[in-house]
Amino acid sequence: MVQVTTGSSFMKVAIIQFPGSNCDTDCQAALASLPGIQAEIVWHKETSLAGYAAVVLPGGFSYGDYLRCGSIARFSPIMRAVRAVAESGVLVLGICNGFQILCEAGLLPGTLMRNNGLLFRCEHLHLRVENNDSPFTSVLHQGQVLDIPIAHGEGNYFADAETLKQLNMNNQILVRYCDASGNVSPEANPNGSLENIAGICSHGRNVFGLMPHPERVCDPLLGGTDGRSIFQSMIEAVAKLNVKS
Amino acid sequence: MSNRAITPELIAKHGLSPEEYDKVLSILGREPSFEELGVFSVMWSEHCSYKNSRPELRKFPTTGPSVLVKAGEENAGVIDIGDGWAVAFKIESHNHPSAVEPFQGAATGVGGIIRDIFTMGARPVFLMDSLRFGPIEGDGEQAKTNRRLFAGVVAGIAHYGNCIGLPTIAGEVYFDESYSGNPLVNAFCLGILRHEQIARGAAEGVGNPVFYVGAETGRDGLAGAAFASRELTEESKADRPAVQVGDPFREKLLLEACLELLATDCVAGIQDMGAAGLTCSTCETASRGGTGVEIDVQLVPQRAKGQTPYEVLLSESQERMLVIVKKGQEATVKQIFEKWNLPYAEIGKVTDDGMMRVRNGNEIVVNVPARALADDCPLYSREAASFTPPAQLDLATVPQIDPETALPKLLSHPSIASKRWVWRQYDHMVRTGTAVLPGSDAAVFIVREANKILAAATDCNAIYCKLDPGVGARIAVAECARNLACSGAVPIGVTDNLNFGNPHKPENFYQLRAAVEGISEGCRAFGVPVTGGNVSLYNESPAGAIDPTPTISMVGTIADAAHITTQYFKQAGDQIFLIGETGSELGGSHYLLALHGRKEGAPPTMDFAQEKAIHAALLSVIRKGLVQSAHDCSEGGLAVTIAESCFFNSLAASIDLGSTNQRPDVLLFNETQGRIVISVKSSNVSTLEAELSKSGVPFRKMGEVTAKADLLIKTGANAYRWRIADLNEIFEGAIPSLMGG
Amino acid sequence: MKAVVTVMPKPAILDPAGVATGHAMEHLGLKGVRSVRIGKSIEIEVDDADEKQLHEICHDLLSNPVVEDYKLEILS
Amino acid sequence: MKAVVTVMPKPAILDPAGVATGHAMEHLGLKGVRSVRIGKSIEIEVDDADEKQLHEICHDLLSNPVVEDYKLEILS
Ligand SMILES: Nc1ncnc2c1ncn2[C@@H]1O[C@H](COP(=O)(O)OP(=O)(O)O)[C@@H](O)[C@H]1O
Ligand SMILES: [Mg+2]
Repeated sequence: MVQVTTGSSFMKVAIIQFPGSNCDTDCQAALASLPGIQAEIVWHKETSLAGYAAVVLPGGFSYGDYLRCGSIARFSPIMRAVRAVAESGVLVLGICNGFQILCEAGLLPGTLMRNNGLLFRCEHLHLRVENNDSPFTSVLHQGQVLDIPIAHGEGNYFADAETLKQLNMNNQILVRYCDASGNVSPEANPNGSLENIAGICSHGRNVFGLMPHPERVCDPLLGGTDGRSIFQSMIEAVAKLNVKS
Repeated sequence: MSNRAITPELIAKHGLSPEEYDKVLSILGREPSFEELGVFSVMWSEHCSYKNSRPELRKFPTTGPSVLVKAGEENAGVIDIGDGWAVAFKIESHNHPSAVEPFQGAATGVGGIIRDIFTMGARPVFLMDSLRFGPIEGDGEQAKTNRRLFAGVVAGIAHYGNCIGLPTIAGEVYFDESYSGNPLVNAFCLGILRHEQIARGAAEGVGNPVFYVGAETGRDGLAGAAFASRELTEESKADRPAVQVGDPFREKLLLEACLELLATDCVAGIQDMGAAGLTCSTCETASRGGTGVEIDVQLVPQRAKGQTPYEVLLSESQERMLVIVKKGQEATVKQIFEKWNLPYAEIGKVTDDGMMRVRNGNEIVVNVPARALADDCPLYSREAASFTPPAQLDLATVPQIDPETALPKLLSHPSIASKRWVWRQYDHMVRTGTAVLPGSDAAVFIVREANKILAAATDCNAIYCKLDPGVGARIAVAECARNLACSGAVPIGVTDNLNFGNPHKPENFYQLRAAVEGISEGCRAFGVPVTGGNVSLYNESPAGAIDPTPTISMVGTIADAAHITTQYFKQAGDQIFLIGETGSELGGSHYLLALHGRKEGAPPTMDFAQEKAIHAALLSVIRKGLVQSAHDCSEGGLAVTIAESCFFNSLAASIDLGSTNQRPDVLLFNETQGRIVISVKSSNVSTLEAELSKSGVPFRKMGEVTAKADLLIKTGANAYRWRIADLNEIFEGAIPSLMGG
Repeated sequence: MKAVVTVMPKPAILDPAGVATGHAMEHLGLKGVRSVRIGKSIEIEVDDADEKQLHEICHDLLSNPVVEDYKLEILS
Repeated sequence: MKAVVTVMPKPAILDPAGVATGHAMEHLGLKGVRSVRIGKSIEIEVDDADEKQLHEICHDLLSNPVVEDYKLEILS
């Protein structure tokens, strides 16, 4: 099902570079610090993602985020390919602006509105792992608390009631904002997101969008390594698929 | 040429003095055209020519073995950091535009300084900001305006920096009456490059084509450079259309395109269009190259219809660059601009006649010798008032306030309170290099691609500068260096932003001169060059001049990641030491200002020899792995420093200052320089004491870090106690509650 | 062809910017502010386009149907 | 009382959002997009206010006269 270059021990990851992406090289460096990953930047005008086992839509301000975050990027040429590989089961991870683009493109339900406090917020905060039955959270355990920073002005997750019900029923909500001891409370909600939602996956579970930035906590010198678990889960998920195929 | 008559009124409107106009006549040997008058006007504005400050700026130490590009040679200085890597950094003001339109004024200030850095061929890696506003407390109209300016400026910096993807990792914010109506917005950018990547802003190679790239030219900020050099008066409201709008998205594309372009071998010279736009960039590149440049305004990409040559030449539209391309390489250049979707045009060529020549199609509208235009502006040595150093404060006139009351008040003073409300709006982590986030003494940034660790801080206590400008400037340099030392860094260079009032007033000119001399002395003492900077004069509102504010930004390097140190106590049981000696002066202190409403007395003294010895001693014990935390004493004195060290990890301290015959308020809140509070594991205490004794600096054990609820400070028979959680809440809550969340 | 597109948050959606602006208006002395909603107004000048095309643009690009409604007015 | 305030960037002022959106519209197949300008549309419901007061609010709070123009329409 998934096309991965066999015989190579590398998992090839594409990091999409839109005009205005600015966490692309951060993601590349974070991924490169993990063994077994080859991370390549792919320009948004490309049209194929053949050969990549996973795709990352990094953070930033694609097209300046001018009209609405992610609203213009979703029409970039590469997005056709992203949609195609997502439908074929390839792992797609959208971080921050990447999450916004995935929502705008309809690859994930709902949308990200302006923070209810109206200000951009950059800070370390905590996430509770709500579900580890996904290729992005498999090395974590349910209820585990991660310290991963956010940096966004529009991360207020919203979906209509029916969608929200579906997300809960299908265990698509993978992480929620919480306090240091894991309580999901209104005080721990940095932006007004419904039910403290910080990240959701698709119905098929292979597309994951999250507002916090795991790539920023992959080095003990930079305030922690909790972000690695997300990438680690992806590596393991791809490795399993390779064994199967 | 435009046939508009050159009247004395028109000349005056262009801000040229009769003497300057005579010089124009003698350079040209004829009357200037209207366009030429505009060109002279902006090139000879204070902002571009430094005509009032240049003789002073020559006093700065600018050389040294690590200096690769000197101050003033190019857009920013460049300093070697080893292994073939270098940094380019600079600070720049956008005070007047920010007073008129805080959001766009601050945003375009950030955009401008970023362009200065990538013009050098460097990849920008981080930003800092130094801000001053009038008081933000209360319901008065002025307080409301000050809050609006503060909120707008911070949002503007956040907008530009966050969007372009550069972390703002440090800065400072002070609030004082003198900035009501005239806020200060100084932005700093640092970039990294290989030695061989240094790009020059010179028009080299006769016949080479001149390219324009970036945003289309509109009528933005028309004559803004001249505008920045005038006092802010009621009339400047009429200058309102002189506001530029920044487009960080375009700048991000321009940045990537220019760096990609500079990595090829196609570029003979490159120059950003900052203040004075196209005029300044053509004239300066020609002057630096010893060549001439000829351009045609009709070829310039334009946003608005029907712009005159005058408007195109003087427009300050943002996000534009001038690139001198090696002949024959045009195709590669075009390909890169097209990839990044940037408007561009070939607008002229390099000539050999030394002239800056501007055509409007077939007509020549400007024909001026470039070098004379760039360099021959009359320089002024203004009159400096004589200065009597202020008398020491008479302590008898200062009623004692109970420290238990005073400390919370100090911690809630907006100048001392936590600036989290500010830096939380800045993405301070993008580019994944920020090892010490804002909030500690100096920020620390790891440059991954170069495997180097940098530290940076920006400081200026303008109260000291107001009371004694020379001493204040010396302290600003020392405090920066001290903040770097506390983070484990050794300074490598300084950039400064001289913010002053109208230099025609002798007392203001004295302040400028004394500050430059004080900075020079400080830089010599620490052995660091001034790599560049910026001068902003005419910072006055109807109420008078601002307090002199010579902002210092200092960059340092840290040899080993193990040396990175923060100001926060790490664990209960660690022992607390004070390095340096506490004096008894309260002059210029925030205690005197915030609790007694007085800005007077003599500021603390600055002994560079002692200061240097203390930094060296601190660094040596940091490098030996003995130091858990280090935090210098600045505004608010010892008690504020100790409280701040408690916060981050929710610890407390138990301090005993022994018996002294000093007043407790003096002891706890005076601002004697050269003091650092450190904490040390108990097991390391004897080693530390031995090391510090060897270095000969004064130090004393003060107490220990505790996990208790209260901060306790004893002096002789007195004991003071504060709930640390309360202090923390006051410190963190002060600015958010004034700004409405 | 000239058109104006107005994009507003759907009635059921909380609009914190609108709420904050409403408070600020009361602070400035306006009494009984019941509601303030902030949306976008987009002026378009295009050489040729038919209404259907413009509706598509409004739906796909200019508004986010999850949380916003749009109104398209063709002026000339 | 109901009112709608439209706040637009002044004609001479750069509107980066409009420019980016215009490019996107062309990308989506619209031909000859001459100009796109993006401003705000603000719907206000207030118990009582006179027109003068509203103009003041528009000038002082809702728009930034340095870079924006506003239009006030009173609906009822
Ligand atoms: N405008 C700002 N932007 C970013 N960081 C800031 C800003 N203002 C203050 N900070 C950060 O807050 C901390 C305290 O600042 P300050 O009180 O000026 O420190 P110090 O007295 O040690 O110089 C520092 O880490 C500083 O970098
Ligand atoms: Mg300090």
